[in-house]
Amino acid sequence: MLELEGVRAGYDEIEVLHGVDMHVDEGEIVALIGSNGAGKTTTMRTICGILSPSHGRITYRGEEIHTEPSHEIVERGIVQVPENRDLFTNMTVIDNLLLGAQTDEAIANREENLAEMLDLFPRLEERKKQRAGTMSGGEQQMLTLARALMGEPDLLILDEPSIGLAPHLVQEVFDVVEEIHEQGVTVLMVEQNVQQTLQVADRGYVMENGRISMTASGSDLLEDESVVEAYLGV
Amino acid sequence: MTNMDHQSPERDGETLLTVEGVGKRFSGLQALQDVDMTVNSGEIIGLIGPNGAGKTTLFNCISGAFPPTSGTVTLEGNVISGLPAHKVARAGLARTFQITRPLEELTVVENAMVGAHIHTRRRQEAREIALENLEFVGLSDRAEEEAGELTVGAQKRLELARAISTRPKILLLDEIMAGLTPQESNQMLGLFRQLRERGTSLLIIEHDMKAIMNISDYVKVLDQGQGIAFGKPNEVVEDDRVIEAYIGGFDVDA
Amino acid sequence: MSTLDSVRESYQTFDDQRFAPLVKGVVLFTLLAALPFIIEIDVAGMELAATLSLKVLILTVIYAYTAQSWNIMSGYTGQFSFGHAAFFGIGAYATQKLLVDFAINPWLGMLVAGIIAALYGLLIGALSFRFNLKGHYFALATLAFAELLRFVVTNMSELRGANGYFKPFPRDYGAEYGLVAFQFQNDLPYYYVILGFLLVVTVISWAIKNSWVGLYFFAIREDERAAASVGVPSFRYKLIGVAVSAFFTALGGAYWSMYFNTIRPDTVFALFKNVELLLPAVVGGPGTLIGPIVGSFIVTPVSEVARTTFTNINGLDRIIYGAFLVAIVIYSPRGVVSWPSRARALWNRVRGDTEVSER
Amino acid sequence: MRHLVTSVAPLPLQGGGLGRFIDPFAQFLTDVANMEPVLLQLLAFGLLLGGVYALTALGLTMIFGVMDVINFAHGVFLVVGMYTVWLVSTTVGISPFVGIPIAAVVLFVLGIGVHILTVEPIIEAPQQNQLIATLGVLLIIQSAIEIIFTPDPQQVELSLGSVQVGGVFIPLGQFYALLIALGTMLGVRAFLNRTDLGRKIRGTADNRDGARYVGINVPQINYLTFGIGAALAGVAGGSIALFQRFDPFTGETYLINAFVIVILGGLGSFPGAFVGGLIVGMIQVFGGYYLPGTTSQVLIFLLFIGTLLVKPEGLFGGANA
Repeated sequence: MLELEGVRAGYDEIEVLHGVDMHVDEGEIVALIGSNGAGKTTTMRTICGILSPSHGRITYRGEEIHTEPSHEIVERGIVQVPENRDLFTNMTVIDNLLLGAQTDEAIANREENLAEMLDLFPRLEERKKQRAGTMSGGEQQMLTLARALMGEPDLLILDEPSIGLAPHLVQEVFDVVEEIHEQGVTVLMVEQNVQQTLQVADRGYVMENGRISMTASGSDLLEDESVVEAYLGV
Repeated sequence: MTNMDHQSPERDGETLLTVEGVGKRFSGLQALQDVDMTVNSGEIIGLIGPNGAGKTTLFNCISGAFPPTSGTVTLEGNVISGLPAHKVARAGLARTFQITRPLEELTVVENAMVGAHIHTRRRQEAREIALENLEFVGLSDRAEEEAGELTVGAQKRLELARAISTRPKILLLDEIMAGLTPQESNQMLGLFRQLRERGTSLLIIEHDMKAIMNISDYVKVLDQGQGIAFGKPNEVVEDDRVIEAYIGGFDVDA
Repeated sequence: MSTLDSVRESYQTFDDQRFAPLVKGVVLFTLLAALPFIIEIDVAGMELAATLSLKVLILTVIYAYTAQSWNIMSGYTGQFSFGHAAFFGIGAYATQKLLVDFAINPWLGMLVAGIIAALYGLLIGALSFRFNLKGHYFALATLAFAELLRFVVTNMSELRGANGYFKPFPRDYGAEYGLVAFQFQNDLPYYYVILGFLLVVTVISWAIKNSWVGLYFFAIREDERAAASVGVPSFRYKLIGVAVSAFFTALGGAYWSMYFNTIRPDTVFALFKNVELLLPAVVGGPGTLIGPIVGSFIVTPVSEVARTTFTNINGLDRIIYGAFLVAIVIYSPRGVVSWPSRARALWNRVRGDTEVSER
Repeated sequence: MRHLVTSVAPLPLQGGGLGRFIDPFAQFLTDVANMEPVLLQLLAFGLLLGGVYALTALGLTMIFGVMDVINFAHGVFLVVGMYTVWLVSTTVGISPFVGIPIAAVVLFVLGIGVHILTVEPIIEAPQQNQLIATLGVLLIIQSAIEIIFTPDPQQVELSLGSVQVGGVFIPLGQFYALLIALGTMLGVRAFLNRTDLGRKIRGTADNRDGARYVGINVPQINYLTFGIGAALAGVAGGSIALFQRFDPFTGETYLINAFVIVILGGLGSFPGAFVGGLIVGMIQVFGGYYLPGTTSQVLIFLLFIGTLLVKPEGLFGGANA
C-alpha cells in the first residue's frame, strides 16, 4: 500500500533520514519504534508531504507521492495525527472536526461522521463549543485523532498518540486505534509506549540514526533482547 | 527503589551544582515537579528519561533560559536560578542545545570566539582560545568555514567547542550524541573523559543508553516531570520504575 | 588553469593579507573622491554628467551614509528598524533649531543632535527589547516612534510646525561660507563633506565588525539564545547598536539640513524616508561593509535619473522605482554583494563542477 | 462642524508651556461635568468615523493573520476603491452605491494579481523583503493613479444632506458609509464562521501546519485571502468616497491608522478591529475638537506604542473572529 525506498530527508542542510526503506500493507497495523532523535517524526512528516525527500521515492498504491504537496496526499487518503497535535487552538471543537474533512467524499459524509465522532469520544460532545486550546492534553489528543478520522483515511498515521497522557487515557487511545483498524483502516504508528504498541501491531520497524535497523512481527520484537537494548542499553 | 541519597558519602568531590525542589509550570502543564539533584566537581552525571519527561525543561531552568516556577538552583553556593542566561554562563555554567544552534553565518572559529570573549575583549586572544578548543574537538581544519555549512556531527562538536571556550566549571550537554555515527559518538565520549580530567563537571542528557551507562558516574532518571531514581548506572537499570517508564505497560503501574 | 582562475587565485592571495581591507578601502574612497571628475570625462561626445549630476552623486553618498548607519543596528544585530527617519529628522531639526534660534555652529549642533537621537534610540530600544518585541511588531513599533515625532513636530510652534526651518545665511551665525559654516557656494565641497562622513562611519563600522562588539552583534543576530548561553548580554549590546546607529543617522539628517534650504516634518520625518534611509543596505546586502555603498549606487541614481528623465509624466519615475524594489527583493533577497559568489556558483555549475553547493 | 471628521489643516500649536497639554483635557472634563450637548455630537461623529475605520483595518488584519505579511499596499488599495467608485459614478453614471461592489470585484482581482506576482514568491523570505515588496506595489499603483487621474483631489458627486436626531447632526453620506461598513463586517464574519472556505481561512490563520495536515491547500488559501483582503479595502475605500474628497496619496494616513487598529484590536480579531476602529475614530474626533492641530494623531501613536509594548496581542488577542 505504502512504500518508502531509500528515502533521505531532513531540515535545511541537515539530513536526518539517511535512506529509509519500509512498507505498509493494506489492513496492517505497523509500528515504528526507536529512541529519540532516530528520525521517526521526520519519517512521518516526509510521508505526508510536510517535508520533501532529497533522495529516494515514496509510493502509495503504486503511484509516486513524494513530489506532491500535503493536500494532495490527504486527497489520496493518507491522514496524520501529528506529534505536536497542531490543532486549531483558537477554534471550537466542532470547527476543528469539520476542518478535518477536506476531500469531496469526507465532506459528503461530514455530518454523519461528526455524529459518529461525538459518539465515539463523549468528552468531545461535552465540549463541542469550547475552544480547542482550552482543553486538557488528553482531550486535545482525542480531538486530534477525531479530526484525522473526519478525513476518512485509508491509511492513518499516528505520531506518538499517547504522549503525555495518563495511563487510563493511553488505554483509551489504543482501544480507539484497534476499533478503527477493525473498520478496515490501515495504521502506521510511532509510539514511545513500546509494549502496548507491539501488542497490537502486526509488524514493527526499529529505527536507529535515520535508518531502519530491524523489522519483525510485533510479538517477535517484543521478545527480542535488542528492543530492550535499544531503549535501555543493557 | 534506588532513589538513594544524593549526598551519599561514597561520592567524591565538592558539591558544585545543587538543584533543590525545582518545578516548572507552563500554562496548565506541570512540566517539572520538585526535582532535586546535585553535581559534584569532576563528576559526569547522566540525565535520562523517556520522551516528554522534562529533561530539557530542567536544563532550561538550570541554564537560565527561563526561571523555574519553584525551587532554587545554586552554583558553588551562589543562587543562579532566576538569573538571565548570559549571567549563568558568566558564573561558569555552559550548555549545548538538543537541536544545534550554530551561529550560521559566522565562521566556525568565530562561533567559538563568541564563547571565548567572556574572558577577554582582545580579538587575538579570543581567537587563540577558540582555535585551541576547535583543535580539541577536531574542527581546527574547518575553522574558516561558515558554521551553517557543517554537518550535524560537526555542528555538535562546534557547540561543544563554543561552550568550553567559556571555560565552564560545569557543562550541560543536551543530546549531543543524537544523530552521530558510532565512531563520532565514541570520539565524543573520549572528549567527555578528557574534559573531566581537566576538572569540568558534566551533566548529560542522552538517549544512547549504551553510551550514557558507560560514561556516567551517576544517573538521574526523570519521568513525567519527576525524579524517579538516582544511582550508579548498573543499579538504575535494574529499577522496576525505570524499566516501566521506558518499556511501558500498565500492570506494574502505580 | 585558465587566466580567469589565475587572476582569482592571485586576488585570493592578496585578500588573505592583513592590509587587504585597508588597500580596498583606499581604492574605493579614492575612486569615490574622483567621481565628480570622472562623470565629466567626455567619452565619444557623451559625458556621464549629462545624466549623473553632482547633485545625484551627493544624494547617492547621503543614502550610502544613512544605510551604513542603519546597518550598524539592523544589519549587524538583526533588529530590523523601520523608523530611522526618527533619528534622521532629529538630526535635521536639532541642528537647525540650535542654529536658527541660538546661532550655535552646525558642527557643534550636529553633535548635540546626535546625542539627542542616541537617547531617543535608547528609549525605543529599552522599551522594545525589554518587552521583547520581535519581527513585524518591532518594525511597526520603530515606525510608530518615527511617525509620532512627525506629528509632534508638526504641532509644535517651537519647531515652527508644518512650515519647518529655512536654513540661515552663514553671516546669521557669525561665519562665512566655508567648512566652518558648513555652507558652501557650490556643490563640490558638499560632496567631499558627505564623503568624509561616509568614510568615518565606514571606518567605525569596520572597527566594530573587527572587535568583540561586532562579534557579539552578529551572534545576537544569528541566535540570541545561543549567544546568551555563552555569556553574551544581548540586551545591553542591542542598546549599544541602536545608540550608535541613531547617532550617526542623526548626523546624516544634520548634513541634509545644511545641504538643502528647507526642512519640514513632511520631508525629513516622511513615512517614505524610513524606507529611503535603509534601502541601499537591503539592496546591497545587510550586514556587510560594502553593501550599503554599492546598494546606494544602484538605488539612488535609478530613482534620481528616472525623476529627471521623466519630468513630463509626473509619477512615472516612482513606477519604475517601485518595480525596481519588487524585482530586487524577489530576485536578490540576500543583496547585490552576493552576486559575485552566486555568479561563481553558476559558472562552476555550467562547467560541471559538482562540489559547489546550491546556495 | 463638518471639519471635525475630515482631516484638520495642520496649524502649529500655540506656545504656552505645559498649559497647552493640560488645558484641553481640563476643558474636556468640564464639558463632561456640564454634560455639554457637543459631547453627544462628538460621540456620533466618532461612531460614524470609527465604523469606517474598522472596515479599513479588516482586510489588513486578515492578510496579517493568515500569512503573517504586513501589506503596505493596503492603503493604496483603499484609494483604488475610491477611484473606482468615483469613476463609475462620474463617467458611466452608475450610482456610487452600485460602484462599491464593483470596487470590491476590481480589488479582488487586483489583490490576487499582486499576491501571485509579489508576495507568494517570497512568502518564506525574511519579513523585510515582503515589506519592501508591498511598498514597491504601493508606489507603482499610487503613481499609476496619479498619472491617469492627475494628483488633484476628486469627489463623488453625491449630495445626500443630513438629518438631525435629537439635536445631533448626522451627515447622511457618512451614515450610509457606516451602514455599509457594519453590513460588510457582519457579512465577512458570517462568511468566516459559517462557510467552508471561511473556516479554512480561519484554520490556516490559526495553525498553518495543522492546515497542511488536514489537507487544506494553503497556497490557494493565501491568494484567496489576499484577494478578499484587497476586496475589503475596495469596499472601505468606496464607502469613504461617499463622504470625503481624496487624491492618490490619501491612503497613507488610513494605512497608518489601520496598522494601529490591527494591533490595538488584536491580530486577526474582528471584534478587535471594530473596537480598535472606534477607539481611533473617537480619539480623532474628540482630539480634533479639543486639541489643536493634528495633536490627536500623537495620542493615537502613543496608544499604539503602549499596546505594542504591553499587550502586543491586542485587546482581543488570540480570539479568532
